[in-house]
Amino acid sequence: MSEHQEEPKLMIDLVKVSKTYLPDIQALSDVSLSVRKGEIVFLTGKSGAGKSTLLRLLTRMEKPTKGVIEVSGHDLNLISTVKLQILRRSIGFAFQDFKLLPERTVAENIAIAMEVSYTRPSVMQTRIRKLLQRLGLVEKHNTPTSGLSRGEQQRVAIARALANNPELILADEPTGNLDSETTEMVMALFRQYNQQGATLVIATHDTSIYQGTSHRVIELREGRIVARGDEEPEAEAPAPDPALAFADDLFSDE
Amino acid sequence: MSEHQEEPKLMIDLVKVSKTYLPDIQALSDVSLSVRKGEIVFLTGKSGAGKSTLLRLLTRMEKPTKGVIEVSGHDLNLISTVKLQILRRSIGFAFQDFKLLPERTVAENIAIAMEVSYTRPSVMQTRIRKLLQRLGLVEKHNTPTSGLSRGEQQRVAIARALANNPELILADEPTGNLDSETTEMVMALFRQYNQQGATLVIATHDTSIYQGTSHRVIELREGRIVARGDEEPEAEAPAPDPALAFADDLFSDE
Amino acid sequence: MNFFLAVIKQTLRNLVQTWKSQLLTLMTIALSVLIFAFFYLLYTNALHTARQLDDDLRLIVYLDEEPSPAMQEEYRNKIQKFDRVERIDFISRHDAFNRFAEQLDEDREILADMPKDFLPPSIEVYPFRSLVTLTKIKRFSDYLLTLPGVLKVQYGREWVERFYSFIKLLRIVVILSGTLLILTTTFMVANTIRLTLLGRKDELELLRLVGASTNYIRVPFFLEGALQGMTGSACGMIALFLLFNWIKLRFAVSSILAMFEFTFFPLPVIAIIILVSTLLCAIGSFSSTRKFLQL
Amino acid sequence: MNFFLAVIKQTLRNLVQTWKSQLLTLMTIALSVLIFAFFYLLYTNALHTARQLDDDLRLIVYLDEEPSPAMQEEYRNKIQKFDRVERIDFISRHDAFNRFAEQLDEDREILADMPKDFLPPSIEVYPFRSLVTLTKIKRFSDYLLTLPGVLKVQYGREWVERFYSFIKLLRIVVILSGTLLILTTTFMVANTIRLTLLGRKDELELLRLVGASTNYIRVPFFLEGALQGMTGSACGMIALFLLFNWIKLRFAVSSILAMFEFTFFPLPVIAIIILVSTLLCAIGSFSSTRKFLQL
Ligand SMILES: Nc1ncnc2c1ncn2[C@@H]1O[C@H](COP(=O)(O)OP(=O)(O)OP(=O)(O)O)[C@@H](O)[C@H]1O
Ligand SMILES: Nc1ncnc2c1ncn2[C@@H]1O[C@H](COP(=O)(O)OP(=O)(O)OP(=O)(O)O)[C@@H](O)[C@H]1O
Ligand SMILES: [Mg+2]
Ligand SMILES: [Mg+2]
Repeated sequence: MSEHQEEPKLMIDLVKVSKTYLPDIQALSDVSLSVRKGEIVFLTGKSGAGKSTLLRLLTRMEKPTKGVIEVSGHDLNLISTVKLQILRRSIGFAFQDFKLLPERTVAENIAIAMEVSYTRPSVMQTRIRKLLQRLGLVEKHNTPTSGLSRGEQQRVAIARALANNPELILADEPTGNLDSETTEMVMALFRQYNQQGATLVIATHDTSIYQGTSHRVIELREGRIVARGDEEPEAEAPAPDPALAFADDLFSDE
Repeated sequence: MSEHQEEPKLMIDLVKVSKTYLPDIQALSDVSLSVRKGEIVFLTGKSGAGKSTLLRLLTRMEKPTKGVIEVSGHDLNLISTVKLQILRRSIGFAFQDFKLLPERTVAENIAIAMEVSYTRPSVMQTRIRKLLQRLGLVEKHNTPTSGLSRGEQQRVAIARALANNPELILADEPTGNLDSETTEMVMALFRQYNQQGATLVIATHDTSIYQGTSHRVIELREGRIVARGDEEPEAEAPAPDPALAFADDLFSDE
Repeated sequence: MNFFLAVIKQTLRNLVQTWKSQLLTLMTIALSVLIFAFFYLLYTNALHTARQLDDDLRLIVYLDEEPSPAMQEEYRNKIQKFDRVERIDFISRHDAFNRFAEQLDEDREILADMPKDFLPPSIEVYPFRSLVTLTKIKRFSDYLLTLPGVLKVQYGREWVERFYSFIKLLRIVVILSGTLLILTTTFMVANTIRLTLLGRKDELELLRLVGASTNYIRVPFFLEGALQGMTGSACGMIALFLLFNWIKLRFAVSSILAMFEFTFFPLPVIAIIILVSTLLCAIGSFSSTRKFLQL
Repeated sequence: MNFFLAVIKQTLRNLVQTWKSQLLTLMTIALSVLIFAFFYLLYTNALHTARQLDDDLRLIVYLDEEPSPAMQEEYRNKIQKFDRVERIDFISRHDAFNRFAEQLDEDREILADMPKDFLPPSIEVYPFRSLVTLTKIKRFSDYLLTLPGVLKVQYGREWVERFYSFIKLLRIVVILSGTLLILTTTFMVANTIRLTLLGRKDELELLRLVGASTNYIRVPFFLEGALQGMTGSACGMIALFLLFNWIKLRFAVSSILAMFEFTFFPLPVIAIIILVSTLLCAIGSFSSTRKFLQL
């Protein structure tokens, strides 16, 4: 991605994007949306409104029926396979259905995201341990993910999304199976990554996690954006966070 | 189940139940709990506290390491295979991981629960249609469940749990992927089944669904019960509910 | 009643919904049956052919003088005493001469000035044609030599041994390859069933959890297996029949093979093969669900 | 460097984690190779045996008088003109008489008062031993009859035809069953790979979603396939070798089969079989991932 002269200020740029599933399910209609680098954006909307579809379009898990999608300066309609693979390595996606490999251990599941960019094993081990600690899963390091509670699985999915220090974090309903205390743990982690420069798009129904924040909340209804939150002129640095005491050791890899 | 002379008043009776997963994960320790017929009980607790384990023990998806479990008058440690099968048909379980068959349509997934008790196809069709209507999924009748949003899948899982008019409904995090509006839809449905006599045990993190109700809320922490809510002397009839306007046609099968 | 309807519905749905793997499993079964039946057919026809070919298996007992009818009867009895034989022919000096002349064919004139009795009389013994005979034939020959008035016993020793060893080898080959094939195909079909079942693990688990009775879960697998076994083996047999006729047609012209009488399986054998495959598949499919039911 | 380490690690992990299906696939491959190689071995040995057995393929040309050496040369040239042959023997009257006497063995005294030249002289023609020869042998015989001084041409017509048709039949059978077997095993191995892959669909999809490069996903499958193909075919060959020696040992005593010289594959053939299986499995496994990569 270093071949871009002018570093784009937009992380995500959607222009009039529509997505129709066969035969005729209009999941998204004419959605236009820009997300700046370093921003946190919340996506809300009723079940079936199109949140997951929107996130899937951003990593080209699905192709739009109409419209242009740019992520980190790449037009996803034209991107080559190799570039797409490299782009995906810089995106951390916490899937709504987790997509964990049930027979592999927690550590192995998290490692997958780092292995594809040939991270050194020692670095991987450090990162995995730090992430598990921050998410309260230290004892589960060697448990196969089939032997975890649903909420624990969700946290492993989140850890995997964060493991590769991604520029863009897509989290689809990341706290659906978590109690409020654990939810706060996860959100603190997200904020920390955001402070280090990552852009976050979080699809959620949990009003508690965005109420009282200054971040944009975008509401979808039947595939259309009905509320765009505050169109902030510039990404604000979030308020300092108590969890940030851990910040340095999370990103130092030692 | 009609061979019991004295109809038991307790639907669920746990006596000092412990569950240890191999090698040494103590998921439940000495849990004792009784649930009367017709009651609604909420199970809460942090992620990994043992809520799902408790529910799984109630249908003998898992055997307790110690202790006695009685459901609807049957001791689950001693029950025969055939009786267990019959008992299970009278329990509706909305699993935390849904357990939908992705290639089958919504209607087929819901029908499975009724087919095992040889329900007439016409009755099945009526019930499926009514349930889908109440859950806002009418148009998805013939969609394979792999083509649904996560929240839609969750509602299909709930519909399947309710389809067979069960005496006991176990719902594990039934609203984790649902927005507040849809959550209210689901809760109204649950209350209606409860009014018709069903006993409900609902494991959840969503405080909004039990705050302000008079039902028992049992909190688990690391496998132990730390709060038992109000030990009501008698199951109270819940307050009349606006959703009950639909009540009759839901249970009439015509 | 309800049970049967439900089970049949379940079976049909499975067949429709997983038709791709069903088709592949079907082909696997059909090919296995085809291969097995092919070898079996080969074996039966080889045995048959062997019977046609071993006419040359006879012992010629040369005598020093022409036996009288009474003597002939005695020889006959003594020979039968050793072993039951198929036929005994007495060849007089005269017969021997005629036969020799016939062999010489157009050159028979060279015999014109020979005495008609220069060849010795003989007995031709045709033993029953079976592999057992071969192992005894040396002893038979020795026994015949001890009879009074016998000059010499001759048999196509080398030819008989060669031919029989050939047939025996063929039999070993057919039996060995048949065994190997049956093992392999059984293993492969079992593996296919296992892998197919793995793909339906979720469904089986769910059925258990919603309280389906054991038969409700297993009988469809039994029916499915039976159906697949039946269709598959029928397809296999039809393919073999077509192949068989193709070979016959293709080589009938070359007249060399026309002398062998190839026969296809009789109907009862076909029925038995199809029946056995049906049962095997049904039972295999049925019993492979067991471990999933213990989940 | 990193890539290779990662890929090898990935491959090893897959092998360890799915060792059960790996073992089953391995057995499938081993059995397939065993069966194929078994038939191939059979075929090569059958051809070999055929060469040993058809010594009796010769034409006897009866002449009206003893040919002079010059005549012999002429006969030789005329015969060679029709087809290259392996050997030509001239049998004089005297040789013929001696041979006949030898055939009669102990009864040779009956020939005592016969003139030593009552049998005609002949030429024995041994054609090259090949299946082609058989189709020509009638024409050859007709041609020989046209030569001057030839009384009659005789050859073991029936026996030759029978034997050849037998060998030809065997060849057809071996080729047909070999083809059938190769088809079946290929199909079954492919099906096994497909089903095994289906069980790892989730993993492949995840790898794609986290941005694994195409080679990172596919090369482990290639290596795995290659490893399986190699181990599987090696196991199959070893099994065949043991089987082969068992048969040899078991039947060496019966002396009937001892006359055939059975030989195992030479090393290069073994190497080629293993190499081809390795490549086939590697490519099969590799290319079967394609459709999963297009998800
Ligand atoms: N199959 C299993 N094998 C081993 N350990 C398990 C298994 N299932 C659950 N556990 C462990 O048992 C404990 C309780 O799990 P349980 O699923 O009951 O939690 P829970 O309260 O449902 O949590 P959540 O809210 O995250 O769903 C956890 O520590 C979990 O890791
Ligand atoms: N693979 C698919 N095939 C067909 N239709 C689909 C598919 N995935 C989603 N849909 C439909 O597209 C619409 C939007 O789905 P999406 O998953 O984006 O909703 P969502 O906002 O994520 O909902 P939830 O909160 O329930 O996860 C829904 O109507 C859904 O049924
Ligand atoms: Mg979604
Ligand atoms: Mg749980």
